[in-house]
Amino acid sequence: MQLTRRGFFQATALAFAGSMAFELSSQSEALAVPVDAEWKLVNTEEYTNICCYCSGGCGSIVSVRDGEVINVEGDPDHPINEGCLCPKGAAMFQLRNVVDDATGEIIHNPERKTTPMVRRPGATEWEEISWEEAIEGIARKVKDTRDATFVEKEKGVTVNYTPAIGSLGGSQQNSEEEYLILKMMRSLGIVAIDNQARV
Amino acid sequence: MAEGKAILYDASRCSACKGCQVACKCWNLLPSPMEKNTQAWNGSMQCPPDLDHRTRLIITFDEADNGKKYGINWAFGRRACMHCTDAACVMACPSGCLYHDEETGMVSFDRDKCIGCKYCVSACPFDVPRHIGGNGLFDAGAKINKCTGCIDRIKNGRSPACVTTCQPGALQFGDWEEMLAVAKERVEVLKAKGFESAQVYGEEQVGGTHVLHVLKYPLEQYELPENPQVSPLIGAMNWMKPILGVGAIALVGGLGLSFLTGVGYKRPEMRYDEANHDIINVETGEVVRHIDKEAGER
Amino acid sequence: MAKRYIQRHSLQTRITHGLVMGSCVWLMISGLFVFVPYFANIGSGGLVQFMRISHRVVGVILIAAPIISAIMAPKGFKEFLGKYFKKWTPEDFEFMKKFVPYMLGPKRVHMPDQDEVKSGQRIADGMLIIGGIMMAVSGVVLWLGLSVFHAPAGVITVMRFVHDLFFLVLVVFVVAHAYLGAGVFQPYRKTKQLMFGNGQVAESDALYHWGFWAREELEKGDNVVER
Amino acid sequence: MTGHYCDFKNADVILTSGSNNLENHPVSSKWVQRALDAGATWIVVDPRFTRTAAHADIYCPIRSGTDIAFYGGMINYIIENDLWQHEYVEHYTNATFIMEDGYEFDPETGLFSGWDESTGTYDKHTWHYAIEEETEWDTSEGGSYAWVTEEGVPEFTPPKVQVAKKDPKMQDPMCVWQLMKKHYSRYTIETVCEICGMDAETLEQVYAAYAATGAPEKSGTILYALGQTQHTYGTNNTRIMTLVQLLLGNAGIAGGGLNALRGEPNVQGATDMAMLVFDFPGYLRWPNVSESPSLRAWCESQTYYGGYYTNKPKFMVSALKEWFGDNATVKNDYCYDLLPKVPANGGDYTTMGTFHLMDSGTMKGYFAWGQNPVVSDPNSAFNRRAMSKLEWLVVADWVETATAAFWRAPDMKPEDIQTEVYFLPAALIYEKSGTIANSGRWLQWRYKAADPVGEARPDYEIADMLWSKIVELYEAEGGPSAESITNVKWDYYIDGKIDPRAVSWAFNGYNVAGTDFASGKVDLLTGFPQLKADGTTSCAIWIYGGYYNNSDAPLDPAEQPVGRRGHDDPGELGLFPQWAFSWPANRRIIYNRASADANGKPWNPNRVLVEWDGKEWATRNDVPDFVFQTTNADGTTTPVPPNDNAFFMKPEQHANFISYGLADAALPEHYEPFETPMKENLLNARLNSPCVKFGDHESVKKGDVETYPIVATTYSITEHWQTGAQTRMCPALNEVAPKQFIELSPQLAEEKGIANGDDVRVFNNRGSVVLKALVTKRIVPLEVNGETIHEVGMIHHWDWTNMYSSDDNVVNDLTPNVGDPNSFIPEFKAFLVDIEKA
Repeated sequence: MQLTRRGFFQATALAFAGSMAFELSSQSEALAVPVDAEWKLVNTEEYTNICCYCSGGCGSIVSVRDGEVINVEGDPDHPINEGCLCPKGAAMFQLRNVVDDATGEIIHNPERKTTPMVRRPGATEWEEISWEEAIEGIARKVKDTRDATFVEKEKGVTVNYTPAIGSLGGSQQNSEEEYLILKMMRSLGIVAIDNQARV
Repeated sequence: MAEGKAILYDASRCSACKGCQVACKCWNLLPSPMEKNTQAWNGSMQCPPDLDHRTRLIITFDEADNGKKYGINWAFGRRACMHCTDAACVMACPSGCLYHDEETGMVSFDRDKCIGCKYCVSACPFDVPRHIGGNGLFDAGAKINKCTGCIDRIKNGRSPACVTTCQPGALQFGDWEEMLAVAKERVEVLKAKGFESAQVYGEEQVGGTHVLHVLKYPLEQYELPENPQVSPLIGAMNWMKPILGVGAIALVGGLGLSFLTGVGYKRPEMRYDEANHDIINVETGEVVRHIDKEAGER
Repeated sequence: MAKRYIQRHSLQTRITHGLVMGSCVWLMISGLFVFVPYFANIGSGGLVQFMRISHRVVGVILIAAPIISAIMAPKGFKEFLGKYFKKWTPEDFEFMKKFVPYMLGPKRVHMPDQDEVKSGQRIADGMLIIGGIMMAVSGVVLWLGLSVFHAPAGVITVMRFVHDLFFLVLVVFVVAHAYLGAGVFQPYRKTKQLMFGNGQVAESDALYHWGFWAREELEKGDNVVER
Repeated sequence: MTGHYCDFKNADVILTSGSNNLENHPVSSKWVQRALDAGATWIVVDPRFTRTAAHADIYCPIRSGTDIAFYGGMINYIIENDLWQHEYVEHYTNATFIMEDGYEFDPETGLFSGWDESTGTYDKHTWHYAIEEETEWDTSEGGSYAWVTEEGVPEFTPPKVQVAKKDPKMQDPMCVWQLMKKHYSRYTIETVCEICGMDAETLEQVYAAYAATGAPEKSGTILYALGQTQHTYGTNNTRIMTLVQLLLGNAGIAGGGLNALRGEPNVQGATDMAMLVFDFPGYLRWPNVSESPSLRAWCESQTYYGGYYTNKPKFMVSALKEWFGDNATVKNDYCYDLLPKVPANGGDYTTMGTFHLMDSGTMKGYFAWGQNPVVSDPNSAFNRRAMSKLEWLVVADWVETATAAFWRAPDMKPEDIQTEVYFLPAALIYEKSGTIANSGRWLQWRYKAADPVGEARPDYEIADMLWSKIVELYEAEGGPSAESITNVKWDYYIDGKIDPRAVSWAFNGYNVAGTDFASGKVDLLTGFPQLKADGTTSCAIWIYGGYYNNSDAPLDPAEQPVGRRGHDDPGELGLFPQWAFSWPANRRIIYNRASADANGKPWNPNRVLVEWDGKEWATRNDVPDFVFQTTNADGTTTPVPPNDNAFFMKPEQHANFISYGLADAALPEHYEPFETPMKENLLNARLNSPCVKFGDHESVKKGDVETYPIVATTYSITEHWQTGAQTRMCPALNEVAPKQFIELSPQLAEEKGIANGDDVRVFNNRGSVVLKALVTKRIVPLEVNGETIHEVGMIHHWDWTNMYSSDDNVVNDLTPNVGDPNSFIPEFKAFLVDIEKA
């Protein structure tokens, strides 16, 4: 039995091919490689990803069956981490799914919040709301705050900024998201834009 | 000499990040405490402090003086199933739940077969096996939990989860002989660097273990027994079963013979005449025997 | 003419014996599910789990029954001990000498008279008692040492050995006891009445088995029943 | 990073200082171990004996915050012992350049020339070179800068090309070399030990081992992280390491460089993308009031006279085209005026400053996108109180962070807090697709694996929903400078849905004429050399040019450079040029011209990045980071023979020892941390850096050594991450590290009557927290200037939220909210506390 990295990659090459093309093709069960009926990852599709902790850029493979994440582990073909992950990276599976200590069942991580919420002024609890309510509420507040504080000119120079709104964060997002957030914030005239690079 | 596969743990490369502990949990879907703040602080980086029913693998920490002005000898160790060739747990296991995987030499288990007797716990010279469930007096439903060597992964072309995840290459997986050679070579390098206590652990112990260690510092700094032994009683108990089988057959045979010799046995009905101290055949009325009380007969 | 019987065992004795016997048999059977790999693998685990738990519950009965019985009748218990632990007579030795030939030739070999408890009985039952005590002690240590407490591995191993060894011993003596006590052995027919009937032994059988005792009892007459 | 993770294996000596790389960048362990296996020496300099230090060949303790003294001593040692790499320094650095008259550093005042006490800033006139002559750009037809006059290019006056005076022999007392030599001559071994606290023997051992990489064929790499940057002089900490690397010829070579191990998965991307007050995507400058009120002013102030940044107008105009689309024309200055201008007090809008603005009522609304400043920023108790004055707060995250839940902190009364807080549930990393940049500048693609749980959504969808709503409001209602909003190009839709791939097209750049996002037709540029300043090209971030350039399969990241998975490794240096894409232009090791001598011959034949064979740069294992050929009008190329312009992102194209780039020093100079156990600075007359940012704010409540005699530092452990919001949500990680602790030496523990495992109260003027004691011999008291200084270290991964593991004590309640004047990064790594048994 030869357990090289290559061997593993060949075994799953088809699955990778599937994951590469996922945006083009519908997710196809046929692309998954059945190995052994008892095998935990039997009939899973595999998608490559990059770790969400330090900036090492370690590759990971997310195995999915029937739309649910079955396993996350290092990508053995990734030249930086060669399949290895630190404790945080190795726990990425648990961001979504955990084994319930009480029942042994695999459940969605109950600590995660998956519904928009609002905490009203003076309230002691959160209130679950719809996305529409959340977006409408925020957009209204943004506009009101911006319009009330907007500075168009300062000493004859067109400055077009508001000092009253700040936006923090971005190192957790993908670059495309960073750009969209940046573009939105800057276009609103926001100066106070910062991210984790500042700490 | 052991054969098959081995996990090599090179303590001199281990960064004690515990990635292996976590990868083991995630691959094997082992739970962790979820009730708020239930874990106590034990004043050490070694968490949990020992193997427990949820935990098959821990990294151990030990601090010792290095005799220099700065720094210490900080030993990182690995504590998990050693996958012994002479595996006491397998010998002790009555249900065949624990077994040697022939191809790899890993000591794995079939959880469905575990009857929760915990004989493996007392047999293991490394104090490794733990059980999920079955706490309390009646101990119902306890199921073995220990490192399986991830033979599911091995059979499907991957290394064990702990090995796969190890960033510094402290954990390696391969043929036993090859891993031993790597370990020995590493010990030479360490000795050349001045780590005089560097040694291979697992080559000779209990028939050769399928987890080999390269130790950087003296053995006392690791939670490994100096001379792990399989208790002779474990072997003796295994001899007892055939003895019982043979004994039982012999006994039944003997008794059967005895029975046959007794078939057709009859004895006349007797009665006792306490006045004359005579035992009398009821049918014939004949005195069969006289108890001579005066002569001291009872 | 009415037949005479001697009341040999009280109701309490018979109940105690019944409990001990039943639990012993159950313990042996349920124990096999840990002891014998074949049994340990029967079913999907539920059966074995049931057996293991019942082993503990029944183990409690085995231990508790004689203790409660002794507490209820301390005098009887003392007498009971006296009967077992007494000086051996020449007849006792002779009995033992002739035991194997007798078992293989009861029609030809004749046994000497015996007291209330035959010397062979003393050995066999004594082994059952000692074995029972050893099983009880090792069993309790194993049980608690693996569930509630975390006993040292060495202690557990020794106790396992003891438990296994005396299981072996008990199998031999229980089977032998049953062979004789239940009257499978032809000369012993009807003795099962003593523990599973009214506890009375017919005069003729008593004279055969326990000559000394039978005659004493018949002479005393206290325990003699006629019907 | 100038290199990347795999490159560590090429080092002969690795120096880890200000980083605990095995714990906090665990993948580095793989590559450091490879170097060690190949015979490298590893030096770890750290106040604590960490899991990293446990593997080092040489461990050297240091008092927190004294790195400039440590490295200054190393520079002095290298120069005194003639261990520097002569050819490298003479050819590729500004050592030979002569400084403007009047440049000086005066140890008697602790100040450089140009200090203005009234403003608290330097006039940096004297920090420039003495100029020999000035010439003009050739903007005539056929000239190098003919593009300046082309149609569509905004009008601006090109900069004057400055030729500095030089002394090739480096003897002139005003040449950079002599000034630097003099500057660091004060940093003797004895003085350094007095300041830093280690013994001379260990220090010399470190210096000797590292200075050995001054041999031309030897490489040394420095791994650093927040231990260097989180100081009131953090930028100078990083600069002085650069100086060491330049002296030893370690920059631009395989196994060398200055490698910042960055702490967040895409902090490199966020920095690239300029999610920072002063920056514009691609390391350009965001328009500001003083320098660049107009596009013309921007071009004139930002465009370099030499080097690659002569092209800045191309980058800016292309970016404006991307920002505003068809609305941007040369006539309206490409809508430049619609962008906000950073006001003169721009520094006040950086993270720490925003809390001051909240406190004063200026800032009313706040977004936190996956960041948790209530726990991660210094003086967090003050921050919490400041936040309670906000009118509204929006938090997008995976869990209820302490920032989202600031109003229910243990010391808060929710009833009194009028802030409306929105929580938006975000998708996990594997529930969405997109690009991520690692510390080595590798751009890699993440593939979505599963739909988000519940109603969680990717941040790009959240941004799109919010932006669309805002645009709708402004189109309906109008408002001040509404065109700033309504003129924005926001067409990143594929099949009618917001899609990161369309944003990737914008990153890569495209020809405006052949592109229409709406119809899915894109004419992607091959790379940033194609960018133009005339409005015909569009590119959001020039440095990403070429990373997603396959117009044949614009929808498939796997068919793009970013999605490559090749393992070719030319030179076996771990460069992996066929794996993903490294900005800029897929260069894996930047400044790689410096890997070869003045004649283009590699310093080390086994570590060849580029090589001149006499006719051309024939060997190019890495993409050259210099002008190695020119393209002729007919499309053919002409090789450019070796020259000394190894650092072509600088106007003078030479690496800088003395530089005018920073606000607080022309050459890194040792100052004490804002809160220091020292009564005086042993190297100059000034205790603290003259430019400490926010030191005067009333919330800081500076503590002194009499009241708080113990030096404290904060850090992460490998089992948890940052504020713990992410890692405490993983039960397995709580299990391997369940509690917040303080590490202290047995000596201090005995003095304070504390036993291992006890609760310890740690306090100063800003706050008080109770932590678990970890008493360990790994921490040693240091002898500093004749006194014993105790140091303690605290991890900071807990707050009052989380259903598995929480703690009402927030360690950053203790840290001072003061920062570096360049980076505005707070001083988390050295401050004063006292402790007692709780």
